[in-house]
Amino acid sequence: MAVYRSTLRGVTYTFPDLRTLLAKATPARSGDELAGLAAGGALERVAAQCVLADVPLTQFLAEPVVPYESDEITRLIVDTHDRAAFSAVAGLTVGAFRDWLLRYETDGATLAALAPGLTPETVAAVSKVMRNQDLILVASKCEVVTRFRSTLGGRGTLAIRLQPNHPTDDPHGIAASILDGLLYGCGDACIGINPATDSPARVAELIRLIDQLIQTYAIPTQSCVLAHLTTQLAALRAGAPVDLMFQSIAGTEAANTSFGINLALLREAQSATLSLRRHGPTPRSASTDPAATTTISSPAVPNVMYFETGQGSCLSANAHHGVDQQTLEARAYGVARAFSPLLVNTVVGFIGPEYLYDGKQIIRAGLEDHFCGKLLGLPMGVDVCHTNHASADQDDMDTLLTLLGAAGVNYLMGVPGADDIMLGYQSTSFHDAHYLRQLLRLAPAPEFAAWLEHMKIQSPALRLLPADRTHPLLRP
Amino acid sequence: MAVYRSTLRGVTYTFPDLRTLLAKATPARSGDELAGLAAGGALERVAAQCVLADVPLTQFLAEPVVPYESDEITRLIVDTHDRAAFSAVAGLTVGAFRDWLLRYETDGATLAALAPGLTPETVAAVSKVMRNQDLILVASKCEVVTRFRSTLGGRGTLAIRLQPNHPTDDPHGIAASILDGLLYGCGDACIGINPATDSPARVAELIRLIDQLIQTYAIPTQSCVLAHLTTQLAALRAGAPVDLMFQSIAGTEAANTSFGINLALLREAQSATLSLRRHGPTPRSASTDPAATTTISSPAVPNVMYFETGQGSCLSANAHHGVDQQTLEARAYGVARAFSPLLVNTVVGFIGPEYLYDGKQIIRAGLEDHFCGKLLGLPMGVDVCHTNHASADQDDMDTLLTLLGAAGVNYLMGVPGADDIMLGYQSTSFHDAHYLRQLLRLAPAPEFAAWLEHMKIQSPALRLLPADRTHPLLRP
Amino acid sequence: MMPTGSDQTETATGQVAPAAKDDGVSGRHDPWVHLRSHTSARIALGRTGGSQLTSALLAFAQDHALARDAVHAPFDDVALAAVLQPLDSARVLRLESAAPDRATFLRRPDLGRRLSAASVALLPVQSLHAPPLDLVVMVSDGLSALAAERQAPRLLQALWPRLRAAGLALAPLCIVRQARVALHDEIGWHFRARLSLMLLGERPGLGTPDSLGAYFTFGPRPGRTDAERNCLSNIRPGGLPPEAAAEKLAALMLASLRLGLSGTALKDDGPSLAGP
Amino acid sequence: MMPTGSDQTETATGQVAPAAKDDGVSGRHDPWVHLRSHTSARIALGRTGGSQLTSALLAFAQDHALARDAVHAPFDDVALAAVLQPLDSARVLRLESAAPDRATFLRRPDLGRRLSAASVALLPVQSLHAPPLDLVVMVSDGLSALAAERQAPRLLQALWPRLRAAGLALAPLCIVRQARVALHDEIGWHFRARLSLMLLGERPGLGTPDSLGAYFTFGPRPGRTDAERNCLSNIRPGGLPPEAAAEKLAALMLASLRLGLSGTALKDDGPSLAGP
Ligand code: B12
Ligand code: B12
Repeated sequence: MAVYRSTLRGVTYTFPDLRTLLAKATPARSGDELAGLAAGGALERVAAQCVLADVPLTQFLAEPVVPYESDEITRLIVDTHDRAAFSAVAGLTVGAFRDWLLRYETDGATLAALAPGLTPETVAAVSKVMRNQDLILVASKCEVVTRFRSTLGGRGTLAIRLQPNHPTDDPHGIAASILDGLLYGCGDACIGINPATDSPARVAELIRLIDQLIQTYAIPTQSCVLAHLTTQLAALRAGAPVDLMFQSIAGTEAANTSFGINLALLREAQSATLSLRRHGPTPRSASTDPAATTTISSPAVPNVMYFETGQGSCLSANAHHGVDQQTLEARAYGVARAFSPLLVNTVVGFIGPEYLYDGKQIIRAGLEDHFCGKLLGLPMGVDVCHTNHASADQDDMDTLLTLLGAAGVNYLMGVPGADDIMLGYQSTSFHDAHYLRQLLRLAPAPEFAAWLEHMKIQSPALRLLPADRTHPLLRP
Repeated sequence: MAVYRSTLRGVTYTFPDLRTLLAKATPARSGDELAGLAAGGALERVAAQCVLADVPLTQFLAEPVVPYESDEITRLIVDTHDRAAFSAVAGLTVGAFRDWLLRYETDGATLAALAPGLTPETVAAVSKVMRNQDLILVASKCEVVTRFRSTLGGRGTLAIRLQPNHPTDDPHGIAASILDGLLYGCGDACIGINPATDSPARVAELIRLIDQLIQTYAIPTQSCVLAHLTTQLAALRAGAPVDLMFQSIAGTEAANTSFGINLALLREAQSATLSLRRHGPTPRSASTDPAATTTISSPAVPNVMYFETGQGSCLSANAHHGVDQQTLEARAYGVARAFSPLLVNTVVGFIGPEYLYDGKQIIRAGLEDHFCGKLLGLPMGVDVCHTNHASADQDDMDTLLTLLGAAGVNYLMGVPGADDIMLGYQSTSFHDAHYLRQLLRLAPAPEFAAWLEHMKIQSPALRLLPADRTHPLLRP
Repeated sequence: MMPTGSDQTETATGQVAPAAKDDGVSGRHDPWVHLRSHTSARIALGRTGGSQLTSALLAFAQDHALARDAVHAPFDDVALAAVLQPLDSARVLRLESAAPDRATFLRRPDLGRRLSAASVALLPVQSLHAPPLDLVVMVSDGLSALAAERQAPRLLQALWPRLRAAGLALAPLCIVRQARVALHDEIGWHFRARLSLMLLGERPGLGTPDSLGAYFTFGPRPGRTDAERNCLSNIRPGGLPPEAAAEKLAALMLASLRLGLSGTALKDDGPSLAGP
Repeated sequence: MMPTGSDQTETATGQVAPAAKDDGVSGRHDPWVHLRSHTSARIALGRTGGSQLTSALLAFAQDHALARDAVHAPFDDVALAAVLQPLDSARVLRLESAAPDRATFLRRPDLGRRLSAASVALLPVQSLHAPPLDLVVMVSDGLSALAAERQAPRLLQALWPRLRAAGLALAPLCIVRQARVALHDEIGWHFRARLSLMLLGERPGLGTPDSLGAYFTFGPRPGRTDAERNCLSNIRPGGLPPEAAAEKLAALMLASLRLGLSGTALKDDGPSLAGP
């Protein structure tokens, strides 16, 4: 095993292995401190970053941070690594890889072709020697387009997941929030409910509720009820019209075990969902020809999966193997990309200050996650959020939201008034979504934009139109 | 005098006067804590914001925060207030004014017409009940265009002040930094040197150095040497070709006295500079017709002044009159707008953590200052910066830089490698400027963009072109 | 097609009311404000351009300040013990996690998952020959002391009789300061209980400072994962009322004991819980 | 017109050297790298696309970490007093501002502008009948202890003889821990000196942790403003060398005494200082 070492003004810093080096090179965050993995100070951190910049990318293939033998995610990463795609950068170190990413010539198509050649650890490593502006600029080059009923991720668009949660899963309460969101132009990424309860019957009922709305108003979007995967599967088997199959995933097998899942179960759920054939041919919108855009994932496998992640979940499950939380987060994306998801969402401030202490750490992590996911070819969204036990506020959310808009995020959350009354945290509101669309002239998914115009909800100039009680959506 | 009061969950908060109310309503920052003016906690702050939201805008005219009798800036503000322009919002409270600003109908032209009707205190007040996203969105509607040899502030442009400082004012060292900046596409806002020394002769020498470069290469930009105004005046009287007259200004008469200036001296300096008639007719660029853009300041008085400001300077001079630093900063803009400046620059993290503690406070203050200045009709630039005694780093700078780009800032600083080797602080680099132009597709000032193309420095696609040692700028 | 450029922002009347209104929002609402009767979500907030009204903004800021305070509210475990005492003739145990104070508790979830040394010493010695217990129940402030103080008594008053009626052998009720979920594995293991239930305060939400979560594990022992637990959340009057939660919990836990499992294999499905 | 889309980024050789290089930057430079002989500014850094190279980025981060440390470096005022003692037969006074520690000093400039009560007591009593002094000189760490320790001895060794030669009546040399500029008004006032000079560490820059600033006031008394002072900055070998600073300072201060003023009315203009 290699030993990593550097001398900085007479002080020698030694890092016994790659995972230690990665951890010490990570910008400061509370989770790595909690795990005892963080650098002792700014100088040790820079020393680690200097050493890391000199590590050849091939080393990440030679030295897995979690053993191949004991972790199916490592096996997935190693076994599906595309050496041919990798060859474009195989001769580079981490530092030179950053430089390569920032070249004018490295455009979206180049990055899309490279994606299967990158491992999560490589991508995490390079993010650690990048500043916020680098994470934004490189991510903004990537275009990852996915489709179900709406086409998501096209350049110049921003989609929103409508999240109409209710503490008792009351159908009227949920429907009220859905209407609110639709009338604010949100819901193109999906209408996704986190159910309070864990009952397959209730889950089926909620799926039908959304399906009904989608059918009645011909809304070009898809439904999801984010119960545990086994609960959704039970509902599906009982006949529920499941559009998207959801699951929280993490970056180690052990953490996924603590979530009650593994790759086999994910595969089973994916094929059960595919077998419903609800994705169907994507309706082409007049305004955009999706086929003309550069897409990463040729939709050989239709996009029927939705995953959520977030730095800190492995450590929280005591399943981190001495690896820093940001690298493990990238490994969760390694899981996601094996399943051609429609949506991948990092819920960046959700778990709390134990893992990301304040606004600054949340902002940095949000940009890292978005960058890493995009580089791996994933349709990244971000739940820009914070809890009430963290040192963060809506100004921090505004900041991250705006940065992600500039970075080309695929979608964000839309929660009524940014206040999730069931999950107990603050996310982004329908108004926030509209702010970002206005500021950066970002349109909804093309099919959804057409629907909004048709429904007289939003003008082609991206302005919300007045709605009165006679609006079709409000008729009893 | 009014008493301001509100009750929040049974607790009554009382604020004896408007300046106390303004201070308590300000988002947290170290300078107001140092002054003993800050709210005692989040609840008192919100209580103050709620009361402030209900204060009619007319109250700010009735209750000056610094007495009319003892402060010439208060007199300037009150005596030049344009009641006719104000009438558009005269019936509003602070909270309703925020709502009005955010309306779709409130566009750039409306805001430009309103500017003379707004007092600095009004603008500071409304910023205190606005979130970061509001500050960005409203500022992005404002377009403030000024001209000297280049036309600055047009929509879709971003100019850069080239800041080539040297610890001994060595002409070769300074010239080297200027060439570096020009070859990175920077310098359209101005080429502005902070001289290390306070000698009129040396100042004159530096002005001639820049003038020589501008003439030799026909660069559509202007020079400035940021010595004390009296030193520049001495140089001017000794025949130096002064383009722009610079001065640091603050928001109270007493603070300006501690800076060694007052309004009369500023007027004297302005007319001395105008009398040189160096501004001349603006060269029209082919790509943009400046006359076609909506401008705020009809250039009745040519733009020959350059001002710098920054929250905390009044308190630092013990001249704050119990007023919070953000309101005083807005009052400094009240001074600036009496002189039709070409450039106004808030040096937002410059003074240090005594006044803005960390990245979060710097980011917030930068957005506030930009918003307040723009609303008052000023050509706002921001020196996005931090000192080494503050808890901030380049990630915070990237964040603020990007947000300001989205907010439509007129110009930013360009310092070689972001490291000012004379002033001892970190600002933004030529690379940073280029990052932002690339990301948001922002062009340099039109005349300068044409010059960059002509000089084969930057392509019309905003990419830097390779330069070798035979480049005209590098020929000996 | 509607004309663009027009919107329905409030007219500039200067009449923006302060935020401290009962409904949490004020000013002009959207025309579908009647839908609020179905949910406490912040719907039909109204808008100016596409942005939130000042009143909504300030209401939110105020709720945020209050929720931040709620996280730090002190936990009166003595008073709670007194309230819960009558439930059981057995003495109520007052314990604490290894997190010494609130600030540490928030940053060190690992400490919240372990009992302090002093508390370990307080646990009654379990004779190896005593018949195993069915259930140990504990209550903690977790992230909201208010939740434990307000919901736990009502929930337990409804739950305890059901447990007794089912003939379960119960360990003493434990009140634990500053616990995280996994701490009930340690206590359950100590009591050699078949089932272990933790009631603790969830992270306070904006309008909901007092929401309780219930987590139970069959076969508790250190090292159990969350996949092996079941959860009932949002227990509070505006969510799942404590009495309803007690009913659900009793059914779920009895099913758990009957099936000999908990976690993802045990689904909360009203009728299906009835069992064979 | 040049073709667009081509640039001069480094070729991807994988040979990005670590940042800990002597020149602070490494990797491919811009073709005008020879201009670096004129300045320590970070020019000709090279680029990839339009962005900084990894090597430059890391060099910057490293310097930032070092500069942050420099702010907190402890000030060895005892050693400095020993070094400066030989300058003057009078005893060197060791004083401190009212800021009790470094963290407080950084956030409380007001305390850095006042002497501590203990230090006030240390000041020698000035007889009202003694002839007024011409100058009191003080040295402080200010924002950089390194600056005071490295530059003040060299500067004072060159300055002191000039002051003596000019026949000035000098107060004892004062070494003051954690002072801000305005503190020399208080000390000057106490000594009833005509002129008061403060030498103190400027905020550390990235590559310049040890830069000294000199500020003097004619007629020092509490309440003087910065407009009434003069300043010489960037005193260090790579800036204004301490010996050159001494020469300049002597000339400026003698002019100040002669003209009876300081501040914006007194300009640093080599020849014009010569006086009538
Ligand atoms: C934070 C949180 C998470 C975090 C937990 C990590 C962490 N360190 O905090 C993450 C994002 C990883 C997460 C994941 C999941 N969660 Co969750 N989570 C929450 C949330 C918002 C707050 C929990 C809380 O405050 N706990 C109190 C503190 C004091 O305890 P703690 O020890 O710090 O936290 C532990 C528990 O929260 C536990 N936990 C978190 N979620 C779940 C879910 C289940 C079923 C169980 C048994 C335990 C569990 O994990 C933490 C570490 O051990 C609640 C909603 C709410 N209002 O309570 C939902 C909630 C508990 N989660 C829920 C669900 C469904 C899940 C998932 C199963 C989703 C999925 N499809 O994969 C996953 C997997 C959970 C697992 N088996 O590990 C549901 C449970 C519904 C139910 N009645 O069963 C809830 C109620 C939200 C919802 N309605 O969607 N969750
Ligand atoms: C910070 C700073 C400021 C801040 C001071 C506020 C504050 N609280 O810190 C602000 C932005 C307000 C400022 C303003 C100006 N500054 Co200034 N400033 C500096 C800087 C970058 C650092 C000073 C430092 O570290 N001091 C040490 C700490 C420990 O002392 P302090 O008590 O905390 O700070 C006091 C002094 O710094 C003083 N101060 C700051 N600038 C100046 C300038 C002069 C001429 C004087 C007498 C005092 C003074 O103000 C502070 C509060 O009393 C220096 C550059 C450097 N490398 O040192 C330039 C520097 C001292 N400033 C300079 C100048 C020219 C000015 C201005 C005159 C510019 C102008 N045209 O208006 C104004 C007005 C100054 C005045 N008369 O009050 C020059 C002085 C040149 C010279 N040889 O005379 C310097 C060297 C920079 C430069 N070359 O441009 N400045």
